[in-house]
Amino acid sequence: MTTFLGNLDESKLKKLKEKVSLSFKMPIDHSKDWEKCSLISNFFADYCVSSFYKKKEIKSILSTIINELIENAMKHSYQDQNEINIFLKNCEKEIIFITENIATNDTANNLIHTLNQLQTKDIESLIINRMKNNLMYNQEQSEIGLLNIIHNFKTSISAKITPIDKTNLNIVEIITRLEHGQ
Amino acid sequence: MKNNSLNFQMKFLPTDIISTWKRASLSSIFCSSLFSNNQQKEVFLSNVIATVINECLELVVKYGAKKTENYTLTCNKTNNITTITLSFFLQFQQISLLKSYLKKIYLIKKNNNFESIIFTKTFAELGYAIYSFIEDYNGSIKIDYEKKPRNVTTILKTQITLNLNSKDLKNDY
Amino acid sequence: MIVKTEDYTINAQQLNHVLISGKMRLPSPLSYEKPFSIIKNSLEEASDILTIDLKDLEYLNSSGLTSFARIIIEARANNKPLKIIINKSIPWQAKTLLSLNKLWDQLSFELD
Amino acid sequence: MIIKTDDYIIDSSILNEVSISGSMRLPSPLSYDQPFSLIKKSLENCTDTLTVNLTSLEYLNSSGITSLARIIIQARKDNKDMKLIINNSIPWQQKTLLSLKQLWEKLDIESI
Repeated sequence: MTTFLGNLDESKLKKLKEKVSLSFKMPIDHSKDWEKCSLISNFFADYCVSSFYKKKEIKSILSTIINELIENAMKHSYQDQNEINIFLKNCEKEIIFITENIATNDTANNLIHTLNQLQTKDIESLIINRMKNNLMYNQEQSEIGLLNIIHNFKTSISAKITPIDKTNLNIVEIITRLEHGQ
Repeated sequence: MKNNSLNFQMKFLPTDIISTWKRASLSSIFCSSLFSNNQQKEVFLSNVIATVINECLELVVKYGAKKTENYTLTCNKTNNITTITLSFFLQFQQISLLKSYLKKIYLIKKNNNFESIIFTKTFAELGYAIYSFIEDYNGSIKIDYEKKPRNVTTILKTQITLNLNSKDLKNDY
Repeated sequence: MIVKTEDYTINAQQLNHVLISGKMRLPSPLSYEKPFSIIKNSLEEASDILTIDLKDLEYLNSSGLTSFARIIIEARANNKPLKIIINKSIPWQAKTLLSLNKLWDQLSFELD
Repeated sequence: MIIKTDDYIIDSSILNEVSISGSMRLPSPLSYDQPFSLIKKSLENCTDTLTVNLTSLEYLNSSGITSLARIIIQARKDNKDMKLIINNSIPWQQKTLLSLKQLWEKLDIESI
């Protein structure tokens, strides 16, 4: 069954993806193509800000957000199906990013857990706790990427998780919306 | 050789590029940087790619018929062959014009006389781009379109496929 | 005279010398007319071979190349000698610019 | 010591001072161990407050922030004074780095 988290429904999501301002799709190998993350996020940011007035600041914010989203998608991609699809929709008052990747059930459940935590807890203390735990248990991943962008840039995040028949894999879509003043 | 392959697809709205012309150049440089990132030695290829993709984007923005539909640009590189596919909408009369123009340029290439294309009216700047692509980089160009047109103004989904062989891309100066 | 934008610079302050640097990718051959009028002026005023230095020009689109070719044809018509300095480590320059000598065999090149 | 790559520079050649500049987006906190060992060394060797200057650090991803947080926790444990200089025109620095104070209230942050 498809899981929806956050406040964006199916029809809205479909409409968003039909006509995107920009989208980019590529198989990305975690170990080999890491630098491409930064390259792609800077490009999306540049593309987006060329129509803005306060370019420098917005570029920095957008690049930071997209980079975390792509890193997140890349780290949580199932190794044999590592294509990542990134969508950008430039609306009048908000910028919407959607990242799409294939993930295992475990990974998808982790995401659901994180997003559910957001509803109830103070995000800042969640981040600080994760930082502390990270050192204590010497975790390999930082696990604060999504939390950080929600907390720092007043973005809202929703997600759609669609199981792929007869596998333990899912299509994970993360929808990030950022309001802007211009 | 998996290490040497690269494929990606980009979707965009031509209107977004019209409103901010720089986006064509920006996108081409981004695409080319994906190439150079893959292999240090491929600086030459990446510069050619930036040049070619920029021309593709400029073309669709200037002549593309449905500005509010998503256009796509696909790049596929396996070993030496790089294929760039551009999918967009064009009026049938422009497709025919482009096709006959292409034939003319192949002829000009044979006769080694390209002065005439510098001053043509339609697709003026494109002449040089195509000439350079087939002459300087030994590339090949194919134009396909779907379904039969009813009349000259029918808008058709069009595909331009560009092929480059990096063996032909040696910088010999 | 000197034209300077965020993307490119055209500098013709020196007699018999024009320098174009940066990236030039304007929308059409027409849109090159204004910035390239500086080259045309220099060509008219040249007292000797006019040198056009392109070695710091990273990109020029086909609209620009077309406009540039038109200037070369004009120089040929007026019999004004031209020399183009190109950067052999920039692939499109080495490939495409060198083929401009098909327009005029007296066009000279310097490879930097 | 100085580490210099295409993307970033970490310079700890001055006593009690480290500066990080450029763009750092390494794959995991683990991959920051090596470059950030310079900060750790400087922390061990410092004779006064260690100043970490981030004003020219354009980007740092969440893995990098996590690694920086680890160092701050380390400094707290060893009771070594630390000061971050951050750039108030780089949004993520303002947002993210200021909240690192929650890890250690004695962490000094100067925003310029």
